[in-house]
Amino acid sequence: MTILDVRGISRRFGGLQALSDVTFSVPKGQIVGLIGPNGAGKTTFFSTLVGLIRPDSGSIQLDGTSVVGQKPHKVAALGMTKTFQNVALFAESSVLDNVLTAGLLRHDVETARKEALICLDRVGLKSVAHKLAGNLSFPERARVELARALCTGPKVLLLDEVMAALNPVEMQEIMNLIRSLRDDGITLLVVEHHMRAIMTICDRILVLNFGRLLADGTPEQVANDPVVVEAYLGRSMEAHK
Amino acid sequence: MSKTTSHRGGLSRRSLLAGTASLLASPMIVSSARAQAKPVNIGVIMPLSGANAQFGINSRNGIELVADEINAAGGIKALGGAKINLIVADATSTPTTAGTVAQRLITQNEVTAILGAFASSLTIAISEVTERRDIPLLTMSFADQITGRGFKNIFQIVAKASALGKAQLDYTLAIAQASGAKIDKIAIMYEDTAYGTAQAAGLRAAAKAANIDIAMDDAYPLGITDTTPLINKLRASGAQAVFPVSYLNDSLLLIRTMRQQRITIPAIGGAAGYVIPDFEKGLGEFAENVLSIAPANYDLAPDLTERFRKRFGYFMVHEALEHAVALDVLVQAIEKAKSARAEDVTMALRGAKFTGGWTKAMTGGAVEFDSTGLNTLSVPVMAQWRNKELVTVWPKDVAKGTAVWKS
Amino acid sequence: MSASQPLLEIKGLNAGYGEIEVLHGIDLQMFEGEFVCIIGANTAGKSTILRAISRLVPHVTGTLRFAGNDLSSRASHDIPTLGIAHVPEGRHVFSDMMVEENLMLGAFTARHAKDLSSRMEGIFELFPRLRERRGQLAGTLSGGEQQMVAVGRALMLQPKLLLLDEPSHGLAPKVVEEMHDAFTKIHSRGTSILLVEQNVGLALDVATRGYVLESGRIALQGTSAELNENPAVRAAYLGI
Amino acid sequence: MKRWIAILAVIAIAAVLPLLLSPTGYWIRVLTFTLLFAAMAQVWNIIGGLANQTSLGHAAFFGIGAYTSTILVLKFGISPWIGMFAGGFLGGVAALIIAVPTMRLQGHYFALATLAFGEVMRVIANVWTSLTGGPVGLSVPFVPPSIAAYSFKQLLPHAYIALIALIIVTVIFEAIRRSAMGYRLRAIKENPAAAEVIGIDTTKVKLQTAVISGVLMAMLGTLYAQVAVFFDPDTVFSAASISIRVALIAILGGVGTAIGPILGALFIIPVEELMNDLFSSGAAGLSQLIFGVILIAVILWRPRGFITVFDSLMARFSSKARS
Amino acid sequence: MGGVYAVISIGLTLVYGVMGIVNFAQAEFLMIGMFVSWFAWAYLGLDPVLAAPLSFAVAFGIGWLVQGQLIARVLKAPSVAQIFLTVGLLIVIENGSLLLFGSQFRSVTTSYQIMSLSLGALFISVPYLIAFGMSLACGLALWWFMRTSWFGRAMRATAQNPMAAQLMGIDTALMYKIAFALGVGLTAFGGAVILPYVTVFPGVGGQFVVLMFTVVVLGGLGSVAGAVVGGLAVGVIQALSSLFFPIQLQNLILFIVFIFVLAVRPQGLVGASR
Repeated sequence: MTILDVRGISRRFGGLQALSDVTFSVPKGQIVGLIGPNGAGKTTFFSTLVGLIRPDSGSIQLDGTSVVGQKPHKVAALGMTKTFQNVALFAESSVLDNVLTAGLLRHDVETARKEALICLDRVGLKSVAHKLAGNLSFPERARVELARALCTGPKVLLLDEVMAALNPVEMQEIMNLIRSLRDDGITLLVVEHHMRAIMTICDRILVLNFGRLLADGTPEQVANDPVVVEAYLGRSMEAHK
Repeated sequence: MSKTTSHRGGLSRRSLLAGTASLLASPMIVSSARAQAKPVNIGVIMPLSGANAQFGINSRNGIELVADEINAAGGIKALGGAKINLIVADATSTPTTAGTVAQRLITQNEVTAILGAFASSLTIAISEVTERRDIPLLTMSFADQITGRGFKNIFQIVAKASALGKAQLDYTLAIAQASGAKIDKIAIMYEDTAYGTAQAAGLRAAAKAANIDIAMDDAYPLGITDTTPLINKLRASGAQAVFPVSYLNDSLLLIRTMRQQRITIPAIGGAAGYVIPDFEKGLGEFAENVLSIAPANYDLAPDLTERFRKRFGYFMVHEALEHAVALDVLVQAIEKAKSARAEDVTMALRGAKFTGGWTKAMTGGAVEFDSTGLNTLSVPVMAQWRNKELVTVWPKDVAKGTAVWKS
Repeated sequence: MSASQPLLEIKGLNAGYGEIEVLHGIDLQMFEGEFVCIIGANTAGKSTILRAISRLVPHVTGTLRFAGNDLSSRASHDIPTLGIAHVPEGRHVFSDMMVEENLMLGAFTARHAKDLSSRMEGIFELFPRLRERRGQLAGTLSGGEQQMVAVGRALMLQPKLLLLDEPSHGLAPKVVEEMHDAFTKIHSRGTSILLVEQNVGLALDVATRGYVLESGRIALQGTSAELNENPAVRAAYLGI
Repeated sequence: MKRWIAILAVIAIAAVLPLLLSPTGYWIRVLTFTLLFAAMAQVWNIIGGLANQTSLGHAAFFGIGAYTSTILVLKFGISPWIGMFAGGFLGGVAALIIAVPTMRLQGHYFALATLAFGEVMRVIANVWTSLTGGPVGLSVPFVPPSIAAYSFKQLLPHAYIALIALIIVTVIFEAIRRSAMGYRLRAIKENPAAAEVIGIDTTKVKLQTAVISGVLMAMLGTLYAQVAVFFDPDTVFSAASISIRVALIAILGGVGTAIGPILGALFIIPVEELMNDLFSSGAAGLSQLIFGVILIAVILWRPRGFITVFDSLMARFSSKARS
Repeated sequence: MGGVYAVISIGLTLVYGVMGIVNFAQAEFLMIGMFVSWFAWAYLGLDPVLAAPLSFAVAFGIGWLVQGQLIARVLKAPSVAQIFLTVGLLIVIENGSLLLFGSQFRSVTTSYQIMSLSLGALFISVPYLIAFGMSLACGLALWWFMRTSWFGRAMRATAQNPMAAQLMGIDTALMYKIAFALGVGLTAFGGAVILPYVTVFPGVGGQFVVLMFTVVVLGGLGSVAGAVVGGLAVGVIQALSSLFFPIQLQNLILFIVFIFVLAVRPQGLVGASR
């Protein structure tokens, strides 16, 4: 069953074609990796999906409902949200309040608080629930970001570099978490730089370059696609191979 | 430095000097003890900061002059030579503050009466407090509302704004007629403040009564920086005389812009900006022969008003003069009541006719309040700038010079 | 300066923003004429090292010396006078100013020098595209051109040490290659370069020596060839 | 628990205090205005503190409230109590009208746009003479004292009404702060994009706060009109003595906290009075000058408000207690 | 009038543009400029317009001190603290000058006060013309300074990107001082040139403050070109509104246009990058 269906999404910023004619669809319960060099348009693409950026053309269907032109809060209510690459926490609120606020989308304050604690427990941050979000380390903040997105009760969750700056142990934990979310029926799109991680957890990988979808396939297919290697890893990698 | 024994907070150099003086004069203490009756506190609430500060300070100067003179002449005789103790306070430009200050003066300083507060809005706010506390309030604010609300403790020393506006027109017609000119078309321009609108209403009503065509009737925002549109409209209106009602800055701007545009019809100002020394200072020769209505003018009693000029260095502007009269009348009332209790003073103020002293500087030569508290004897005067002085030119019975009418 | 004395010497550097410490006990040194890179994951603290050198980080402890000068006592606007030019991450060109003006500002501390026009000429030789665009507002340029402006602006100082922070970020591969060719040229003319780069392959390609930063600590160091062959580096950063 | 005892104690003291002052006197007037300004600053705090939108145009709603109830008394003899709600309604409408175009403005732009809106209202009140009496202003008629007519001979009832108003708006503020709306507002304040993405309708929440703040401010305008008895457009629509002053009170006290505006009002209003009392007769401008100097000093000392003094005292206290 | 509005407002926009601070006390420097010029006229017999550089210098000095001693301390504080610091400054300057100079309205008499040039039916006031010319000259001088001098460049760089400016070796703290001093100096200069037709008193700033903000925000906060456009726009709006509406409503119409422009173009007519 297709949960997310994207057709012909394009977006220009001034002279820059940030996204051009991106088309793909995701069945429910997949973990899809989105990779591409810096500036390839990954973050722009996520922002477009959740309604922060309005595409110039194209359609986005979430579980059968069109979300193009909807405000982000509407998209979130329909079940799709994202984390922020540059960690956009409410720095002067506690960790718990950060997550709780997201829970308010579907619950009252008290239930949201319980939900938030569950979400924090899942990302392993229950112990710092009462710290100010701004006082956490970068890796911790990324996990709060994840818990917050989770607490909106999404059908589709877009994770933008949640593993940046994690050590291998932490990374393994997050990977396990992502898998367990999938087992709960959440569909995940993951932008990540860490190749090994993405190759391990993803069922499928999309490669974006200059706003264009370059490849779409299993991790093995993508890793062996010469076009991808050239674009993403660059000439020098070729030389060292 | 004033010589008043006014309340200034803290120990002043003056009171130290006074203390030293009394020590030196110790043998005399016994004989003068009886004369040292409890001073009478009189509240003076004026806008001492903000846009109206200058007028507030002028008013205070006038009041201090009279207070010092009375104190020097032995104080209030009916109270055993009690000295007048002025409690001066800043109303700022906010009516609510003025009201609070009045409350303070009444409860903290137990004032017998309050003088103030130049601007009508401030005076009205104070009157709401004085009325509830039964304290007499003497004012030269001339908004019609002041005595129009049936208050029992308010005394308006000058004619009302509507009367001033009416006189502004009527006197002008008379002056023009006296020099053989006829006016049937006029222009009114006024700042959209309480003062401007009230006086313009008076002008309008008078013009209607006299069957004069109002070719232009425009309000403009206070603090206007470009009067060209107004003057363009004036030119187009074909009016034979213009009646601007404004404070100094706008007055200067209007007259200058008129002259720049070679408009030579007479301008008859509505007091405020037209009857202060700065008007002449700003315009120089171009102030000559400009007419203005005024509630009172210093040349009606030069012997008195020259004392002001001597002490403060400029002629006694009308608000200073009227406040001086107000204090004089108040003291006369205290003398008459032989009491400094507010109720007694109010009783004494109402209905009686006050003559002598500063009252002769007013047009009626005396002051008499009707049941609403309005001084029925006061009529406005028309003054004209002549060689850096304001000369009263109308009404004829008090005029000190003949009006020059050029058009 | 003797050859044995390092041009840049960092010892026990701790640095952070507010309550968060980003760098923990960094030791790093480089000699005149070297081309050194710092690699590592996003947010590992690479940029913070450069920002600490330029005195842009509020809380810094440890030793920071450049050509015999103690940097910790300097104000940030003093740093260029010592001959350090910093190309910040995200380029930070003066977008409402012309390309030429941007370049001139690079020489602000050397504004009394007589050879400014020949310096600019040199930059136009390195990046011919900038010559065409000299009168254009920097904000209207493409990303690659803006990066050229940022690098050119730094070169106007004729620095002894050039700090480059993520110069390939968000650029097309072709432009990245051009850029790296330019770095090689700049280095060959005698300027020492300290490069921070997320694109590990490219970084090791141009630099002679490198440091690997992980969570605010130096995890590894060595020549580019050594690092390139290191299985841990290959696994972690090259995805192989 | 302890907290509640402390709060009740403060309310009890506040409730007794007016009784100790002369019911017709000066200090009770100062107290009344202090309480009223604390309430106004608290209402401002809903939008300025919780939504982080520094409005400099709250005089607009305030004046609407003052004028509405007074005009209703004057023209139709309707009790100010009813007028208060009518004013509140109009205040809410005005808040909505100004919120729609200004909502997406940030920081300084928002502040200046609201400042202009306050001025627009002032000019309208000045010009629309037939309704508002124009620049001359309006006097609240002196009717026989009764609670129903909201008319009292003494200031004491006014002081209590102001106190009750302050308690009510503080409770409203605190309720909003702790409710789902409070969380949403904090989220919007700290990161509007992230707030949207986690499902917060930022537009709706901002509009709601603006309207609540506008309604309450207008209702306080009625209270003010009843105490001050006389006002003109320059007074109730004043940028300096209403809009900027209530913001200043909240900010000096500690913006976004429930006690901030109260601390601010307890400081500013009495200090202004004291300065006026001590210095205003001596030399024109001196009292205001000293007030300005104190203001600057306080801002340099505590840019985040008096509340931080409390916070640091508490911190020192608790750290001592621990050690 | 537009040109004069522009010059008194350029200072405000300069201060905002470089430092991001909205200076509510800006109009007080207009008053200071007017007073300096008035004293120069009264005691030195200098024409107020010729005294304008003196006004500039005095305000520059005061601005330098104010920035260095007061505003520099709140640059990192919340913006509301910055706003209210300048509000405090406004109160201090206004009442300080009330103490020092008294409350009288002062005006100057110039030989050209009633001169005008006539172009057919149109009269152009010479004092306005002089003020406009001086404003223009001053605006051009500023433009030239900002374009061609090292300091001007450094200041623009600081405004656009303080971090990068530091990396260029620009002492941004010094630039802030210069910008603030220059900004208030320009406003004071504007005050001097309007003295021939505006009377000065301690509260005169209040008459201009809202107008200045309207000009600056209409043009785009922080944009010098915006201040010029905004100034001219305000002049035009005032002139047009007086043709179609009662003169009394000119400010009302101005503010409504202002709110409307902000709603449509939040960055002002000339969108600044900030």
